[in-house]
Amino acid sequence: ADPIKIGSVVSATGPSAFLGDPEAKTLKLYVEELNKKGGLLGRPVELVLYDDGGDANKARTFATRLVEDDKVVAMVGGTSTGATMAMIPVFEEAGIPFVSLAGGIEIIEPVRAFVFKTPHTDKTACQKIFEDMKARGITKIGMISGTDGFGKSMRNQCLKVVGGYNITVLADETYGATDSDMTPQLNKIKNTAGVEAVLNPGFGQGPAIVTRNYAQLGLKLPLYQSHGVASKSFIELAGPAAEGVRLPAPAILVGDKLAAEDPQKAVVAGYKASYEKATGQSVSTFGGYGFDGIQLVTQAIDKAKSAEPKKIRDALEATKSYVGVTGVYSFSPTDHLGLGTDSFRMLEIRGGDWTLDAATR
Amino acid sequence: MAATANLSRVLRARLTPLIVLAALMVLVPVLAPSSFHLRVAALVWIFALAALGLTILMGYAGQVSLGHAGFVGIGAYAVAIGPARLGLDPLLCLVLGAVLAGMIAYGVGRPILKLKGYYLAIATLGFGVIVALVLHSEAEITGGPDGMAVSRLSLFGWRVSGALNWYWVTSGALLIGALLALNIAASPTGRALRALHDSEVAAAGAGIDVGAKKLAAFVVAAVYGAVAGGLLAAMNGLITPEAASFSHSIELVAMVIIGGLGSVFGTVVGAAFLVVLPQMLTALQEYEQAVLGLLIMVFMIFLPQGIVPSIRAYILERLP
Amino acid sequence: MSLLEVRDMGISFGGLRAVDGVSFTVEAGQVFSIIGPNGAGKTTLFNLVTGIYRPSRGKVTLAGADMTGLAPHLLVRRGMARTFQNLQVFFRMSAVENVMVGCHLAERTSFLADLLGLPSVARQNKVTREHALALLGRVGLAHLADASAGALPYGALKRLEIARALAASPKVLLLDEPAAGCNAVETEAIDHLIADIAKAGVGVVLIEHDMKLVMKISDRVLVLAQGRPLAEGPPRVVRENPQVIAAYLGDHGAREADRAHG
Amino acid sequence: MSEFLQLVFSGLTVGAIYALIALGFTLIYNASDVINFAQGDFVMIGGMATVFLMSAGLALPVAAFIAVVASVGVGLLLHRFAIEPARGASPVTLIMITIGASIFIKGVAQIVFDKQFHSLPAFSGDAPIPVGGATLLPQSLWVLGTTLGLVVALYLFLEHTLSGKALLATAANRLAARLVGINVTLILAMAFGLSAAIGALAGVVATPITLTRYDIGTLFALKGFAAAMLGGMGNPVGAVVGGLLIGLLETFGAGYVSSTYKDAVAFLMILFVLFFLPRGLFGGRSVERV
Amino acid sequence: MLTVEAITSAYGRINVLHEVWLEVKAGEIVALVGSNGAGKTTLLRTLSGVQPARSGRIVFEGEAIERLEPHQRVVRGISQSPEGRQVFGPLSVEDNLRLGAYRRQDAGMRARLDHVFALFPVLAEKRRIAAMSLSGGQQQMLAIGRALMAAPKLLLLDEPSLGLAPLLVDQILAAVRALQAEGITVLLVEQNASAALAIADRGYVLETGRVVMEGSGAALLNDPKVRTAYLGL
Ligand SMILES: Nc1ncnc2c1ncn2[C@@H]1O[C@H](COP(=O)(O)OP(=O)(O)OP(=O)(O)O)[C@@H](O)[C@H]1O
Ligand SMILES: Nc1ncnc2c1ncn2[C@@H]1O[C@H](COP(=O)(O)OP(=O)(O)OP(=O)(O)O)[C@@H](O)[C@H]1O
Ligand SMILES: [Mg+2]
Ligand SMILES: [Mg+2]
Repeated sequence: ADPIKIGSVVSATGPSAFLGDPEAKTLKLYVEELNKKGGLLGRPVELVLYDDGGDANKARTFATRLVEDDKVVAMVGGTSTGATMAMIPVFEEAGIPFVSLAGGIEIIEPVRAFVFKTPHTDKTACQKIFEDMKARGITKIGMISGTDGFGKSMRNQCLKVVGGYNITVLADETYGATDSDMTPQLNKIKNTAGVEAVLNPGFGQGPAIVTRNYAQLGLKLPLYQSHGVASKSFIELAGPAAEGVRLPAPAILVGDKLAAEDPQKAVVAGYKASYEKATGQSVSTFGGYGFDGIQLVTQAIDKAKSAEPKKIRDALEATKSYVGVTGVYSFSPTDHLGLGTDSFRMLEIRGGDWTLDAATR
Repeated sequence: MAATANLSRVLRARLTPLIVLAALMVLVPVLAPSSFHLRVAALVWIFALAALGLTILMGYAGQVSLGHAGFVGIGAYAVAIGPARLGLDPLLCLVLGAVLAGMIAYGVGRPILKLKGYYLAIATLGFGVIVALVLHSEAEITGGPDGMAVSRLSLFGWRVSGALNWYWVTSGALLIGALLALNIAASPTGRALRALHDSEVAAAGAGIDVGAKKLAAFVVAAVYGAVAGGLLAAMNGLITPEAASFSHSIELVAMVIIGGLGSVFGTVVGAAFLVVLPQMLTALQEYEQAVLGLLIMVFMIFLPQGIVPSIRAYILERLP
Repeated sequence: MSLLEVRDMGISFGGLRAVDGVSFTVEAGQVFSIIGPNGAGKTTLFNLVTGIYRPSRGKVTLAGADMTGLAPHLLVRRGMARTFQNLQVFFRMSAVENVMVGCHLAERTSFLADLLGLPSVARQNKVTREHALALLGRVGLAHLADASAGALPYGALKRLEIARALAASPKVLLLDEPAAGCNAVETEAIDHLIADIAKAGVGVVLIEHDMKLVMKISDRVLVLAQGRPLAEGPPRVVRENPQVIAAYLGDHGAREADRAHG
Repeated sequence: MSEFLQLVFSGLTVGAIYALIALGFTLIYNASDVINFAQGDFVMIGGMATVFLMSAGLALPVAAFIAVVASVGVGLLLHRFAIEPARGASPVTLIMITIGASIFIKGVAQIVFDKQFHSLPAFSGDAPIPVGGATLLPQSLWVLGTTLGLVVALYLFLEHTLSGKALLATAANRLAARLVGINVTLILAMAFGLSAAIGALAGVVATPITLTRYDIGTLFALKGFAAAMLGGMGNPVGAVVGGLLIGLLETFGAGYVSSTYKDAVAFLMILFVLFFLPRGLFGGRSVERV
Repeated sequence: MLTVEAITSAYGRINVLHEVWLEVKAGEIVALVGSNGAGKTTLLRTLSGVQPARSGRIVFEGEAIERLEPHQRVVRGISQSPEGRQVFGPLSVEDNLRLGAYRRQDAGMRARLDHVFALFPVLAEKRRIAAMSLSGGQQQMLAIGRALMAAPKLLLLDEPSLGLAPLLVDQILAAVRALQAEGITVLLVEQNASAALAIADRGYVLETGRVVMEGSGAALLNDPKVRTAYLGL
C-alpha cells in the first residue's frame, strides 16, 4: 500500500542542533518502530525529514517542498519558534496539520486551525519557577538571559508574569548565545544589593557557562535554570557547579524517580529505553517533544481512520488525556497546547543527578 | 568555422547573459511548475540580486565586503517594520528601505572605504555584525530573534501572492538588476571601477576620484542588497535576523566567487549553486554538509576563476 | 608666468631627507629632465608634485594656480599627468582599455546614464575607444590593442603608460624612466614621441638614466643628488660639470652623453 | 576595584583565547596572504578529539597530544589536496577553498563526533584563586601561559630563523621566493601544519572554559580574525595584543556598557582604531611606494 | 656547461619560444639581445624553472634539468636576477640578501654579503630598511646582490642595468667581468646591447622566440644588421 507520508523540518545542524538532533533521531526511531509493528491503517509510514540548519528561510522552503513535492499529510517539526512561524503560513494555507516542537507562545496564541505544539510554553515555565520561589520566600531576583530566541522569549514572558508573584527583578542581564564568559554580567548581579536568587532563561551551552562562572564568583544564592537545559549534558558541562541548581522540567528526566502510580512513568520508561538503546545517548526533553509530536499525529491518524489532513486535524484537536513523556495533553478548539504547569516538575541537581523536589512530587 | 566565430561573438557579447537569463526564467515554470520549485527558483533570483551588489563592489571594484547581509537585513526589516509599526505601504517601504540602505552605506562607507583588503573586510564584517545585533536585540521593534511577520506586498493595487506571482516579480527584479549591472560594466564608470581594482594610484593618476567611485559602488551594492532583502521578507511573510547574519554575508560572498568574480551571469549561477545544491543534497542526510563543503572545494580547485568565467575561457581558448 | 613652478620642495622619511629644497620651473613646450644617482629623490619629487605624497614644505603652481597638496585625481583635472617607474598598469584589462581609462576626464557621461545604459554611453564608449586606439598607435602599440595588459612585455608596458597619461590631455606630462627596458632603437622611437609631445605645447618633465636620450631632447636638465639640487642648466653645460660626472655620469655616461650630441 | 579586577581577569582569559586563534591565522597569512577560514575548525578538532579520546580512556596529556597530531594531519591534508592543486589561484579562490574546507570539516565532525557540547576537565582543578577580591581560574593561567609561550616561539621563528624568513618571503613575492630556491610547496605545507597545531593547542586549553562543539569553529574564526586585524595582520605580537584587547573590550563592554551590545562595543572600537591606524596596531605605518 | 636544445615555451596556448637552441660554456659571458617581446625574459624564466618548458631539453653540467623544480635548480648552481626586480618588499634589505643565500648557508655567506655591500654601498647603509622603500635603482641593486648571494655557478641576469645610473652601469658591467674572473658563468640579457656585447664572449640575437644570429661579442657588435636593429647606429 502507499505509505502515509509525515513531514518534518528540524534544525539538526546549526546553533540549535542539540535540540534538533535528538528530535530528528526520535522521529526516525519512532517511525521505524511503528513500521515494524505494521504501520498505520495497514499502510507503512514514511518520514520525510529535512534539516533547516537553524535558518527560518530554509525552513520555509522545506515546508513548501513537503507540501508540494512530498505531499505529506501531517507535519511534526519546527525546532525554533522562528522556523515554526516561518512555516505556519504554508501549512495553514495547504490545510495540513502541523505539530510544532518549539516553545514560543505565539505559535498557538492566537489559535490557528492547523497548528499545535508539544513543548510547554516558556510562560508556563516562568510560572512554575516563580511558584517555587514564592514558596521559598524569595521576593527579589536577578535575571540573566540568553539573547537567542528561546532566552529572549522566556525573559519577556517571565517579566510579564513576575508581578503576579510579588517578585521584583532587580537586575536584568543578557549574554550572547555563543559567548564563552558571563563573568561580567554575573558580577553585576553579584554587586546588586538585595538579590535573593538568580534566574537564567536560556538554552545551549550558555547556561552551563553561567553556572560555572556563578560558582567561580563564589555566588551562593539559589540559581534557577529553565527547562531549556533539561538534558543530562547540562550536568556534565556545568560539572560540580551544577550542584543545587533548580529548574522546571517534564517527567522524562526523572522517569525512574517518579512515583509508581504516576501515569507518565510507563511511557517515559518506554521511550527512554528505546532511545538510549538506539542512539547511545541519554534522553533529553527535546527528543521527548518530538516523541509526543509524532505520537499525537499517529494516534490521530489511527483515530480518524484516515490519512486525510483535515480529518487528522480534527482528530488531533479532539485528543484528550494523551499521556506523553512531556505531560498529559488535552487539546481543545481554544487550546492547541493542552498542558498546564502541573506537567512541569521542579527538579534540583544533587549529586550530579536530577532529583525530584519533594514539594512537586 | 562561421559557427565557431559566431559562438565566440555570442560569448563576448554584453547582453548574452541577460538573454540566457531571461530564457531560463521563462523555462523554469514550464519545466518545474510546482510551487516548491518556483519558490526555490525565486530564492535563487533574490539571492542573485543581493549578490549582484557584491559583484559590482567586489567583482568590479575589488572591495571586499563581509557585511553585505547587513544591507539585506536593512531592506528586509524596512518592509517588515514600516507597514507593521508605522502603517506605511509595503511597496513604499521597499523603496524607502533601499534609500535607507544607500544612505547608511554612504555614511558608513566614507570612513571605512579608506581601508584596504582584509582591513576593509573586517570593518564591513563589523558593520554587518552590528546590524544583526540591533535587529536581534531591539525586540520591541524587530520582534527579536524569532523575527516578525511581514504584510503582503501590493504592486499598484495588485496584491502579490502565490508562488508563481512571486516567481515573476523576483524574475523581473533580477532581470532589471542584471541589466543595470551589465550597463555599469560596459560604461566609463565600470572601467573606472575595474581600474581602481588593479591600481588605485594609477586610477587616481587618470583623474578618477577613487574614493567617490568606491563609495558609489558601495552604495549601489547596498541598494541591491536592500531590495533583495525587501523582496525576501515580503515573499516569506516573515523575516528573522538570520537574514543579516555573518554566515549569510559569507554565503553571498561565496555565491559571487563560486559563480565567477565580476561575472553577472556567474553570480546567478553561484546563487543557484548555493540555493539549489542543498535541496539536492537532502537525500544524503547527515552527510549533506560534508558533501556540500567538498563540492565547493572541488569546484574552486578545478574552476579557479569561478564557474562561468572558467568555462567561458575554456571554450574561447578552444575556438580558432 | 611659467607653466609649472616647483618651489623649495621637501619631505623626509624617518630622518632621511629624501627631497630637500628643490625648485624648478618648466615652460610649455619644453622638455625638462631630472637626473641623478639612484636614490637621489627623483621619483619622490614626482610623487610630491603629483600629490601622492604630501610635501612637508614647498609649493607647486601650475599655470599660476596653487596645486600644493591637491589630491592626485584633482591634479589630473588641472592638467598634470604622469607615468610610474614601478609600473602601475591595469593588468586585468586590455591595452586599449588601459588607455580608455586614461580618457576618463574627457568622458561626458554621468553615473546615472552609465547605470541606465543610455545610448549616449555607447556613443561615448565609441569615441573613447577611437581616441585610445589613436594614442596606442602613437606609441607604437596599435597591434597589441586587444591584448591583455598582463601579457605585454616590459618595454611595451612603459609605452602603454605613456599613452594612458597622454589620454588625459595634460598640460604637463611627467615621465619616470620611460625608456627603461627599451633598446637603443626603441629608445629612439620614444625620443621622437617625447619631442612630438613637447612640440604640441606640453611641458614634459622627464626622469631618465639614458643619457643619450636626456642630452638629446632636453631643454634644461636638473641634477639631484641626495635630495638636493647639484646642478641645473642646459644639457651641454650639465654634462660637463665635473661634479655631475663624478657623482652620476661616470665615464660611460659622459661618453653616452657626448654621443647624443655627436 | 574588585569588580574592575574581575573584569580584567575575565577579559584577559577570553582575550587570550582569541589571541591563540589569531596566532593560527598569522602563519598561513604570512606564507600565502590567505585568511584560512578553517582555522577555527582546527581549534574545534583539538578540543573535540581530546574530549573523545579522553572518554575512550586516555589520559589528558596523551589525548591532547594525539588530538594535536590529528589536527596537524588535517592541516597537511587540506594543503595537499585542496591548496596545492589550486596552486597559482588568486587569494580569493584560495579563501573560498578554505571556506569549503571549513564546511567540510564541520560536516565530517558532526558524524565522527556528535552534535552535542562537550567540555574538558580543567587541567589544574576548578578551585578559583582569590586575588584582590576577585577570582581567577587556574585554567585561565594555562590559557595565558600557552598564549605567551606560542607568541614568543612564533616571534622567534619568524624573526630569527631562515625558515621563518622564507615563509614571509613566500607571501611577499612568490616568484622571487622560487627564484632564490625556496620550496614554496613545502613552506605552505609547513604553514598549514603549524597553524593546525597552534589551533588544536588553542582548542585543548580553551575547551575547559569555552566548551566545544562541532561547529564552534565559525565563532572562533570570527573573533580570531577580528583580533588578528586589530593587531595588524601577520604580526604575532599584534595578534596577541589584538586578542587581549578584544577580550577586554567585550568584558568591559558587558560590565560597564551593555551586555547586549558588548560585541558592538568591540567592533566599534576596532573601527575606531582602524580609522587612525588603517593597518592595525602593529601593521606598520610605512607609505606604500609607487 | 649549459645547453638548451629546442626549448619551446608558451603562455596558455600561445608559443613564445620556438625551439630555441643555445649554449653557454663554463666561464663565459654570453649576452642575449632582442627587442621588446622577443622572449628573452621567457627564456631566462624557463632556465630557472619558474616557467615550464613545453618541449625540448635543458642540460646543465651534463644533467637534464628541464623537469626540475626551481629550488632544485638553485641547489645545482643556477641563480637569477629577475626582470622587474621582484624584491621581498616588506622584508629588510639584509633579509632579502640572506634569503638569496637560502640554499647556500655556508661559511662563505658572510664574505659574500660583504662583497655585495662593497659593490653597492648604499645597500649596506639601508640594510635594516624594508626593501619596498628603496628607490627603483636601489631595488635593482638588491635584486642583483640577492642573486649573487646564492654563489651561483651560472648567473642569469635579466636587464641588470635597468634603472641604474650611468655610473652604476659601468660598475655592474665591471662586476660581471670580475665574476667571470672568479669563475662564474653569466648569461646576460640586456637592452643596453652595445655595452653587453662589449663585455660578452659570445652573444645570441633573439627575434620573436627564435635565435636568428649568434657569434662572438665583437662580431655581433660589428654586424651591420645588429648595429641598425639593436644598437641604433
Ligand atoms: N616611502 C619611503 N620610505 C622610506 N624611504 C623612502 C621612501 N620613499 C623613498 N625613500 C628613500 O628616498 C630616497 C629617494 O628615493 P627615490 O625613489 O625618489 O629615488 P630616485 O631618485 O627615483 O632613484 P632611482 O633612480 O633609483 O629611481 C631613497 O633613498 C629611498 O630609499
Ligand atoms: N604572462 C604572459 N601571458 C601571456 N603572454 C606573455 C606573458 N608574458 C609575456 N608574454 C608574451 O611573451 C612574449 C615574450 O615576452 P618576454 O617578456 O619574454 O619578452 P622580452 O624579450 O623579455 O621583452 P622585454 O625586452 O620587453 O622585456 C611577448 O610577446 C609577450 O607578449
Ligand atoms: Mg626613481
Ligand atoms: Mg624581458
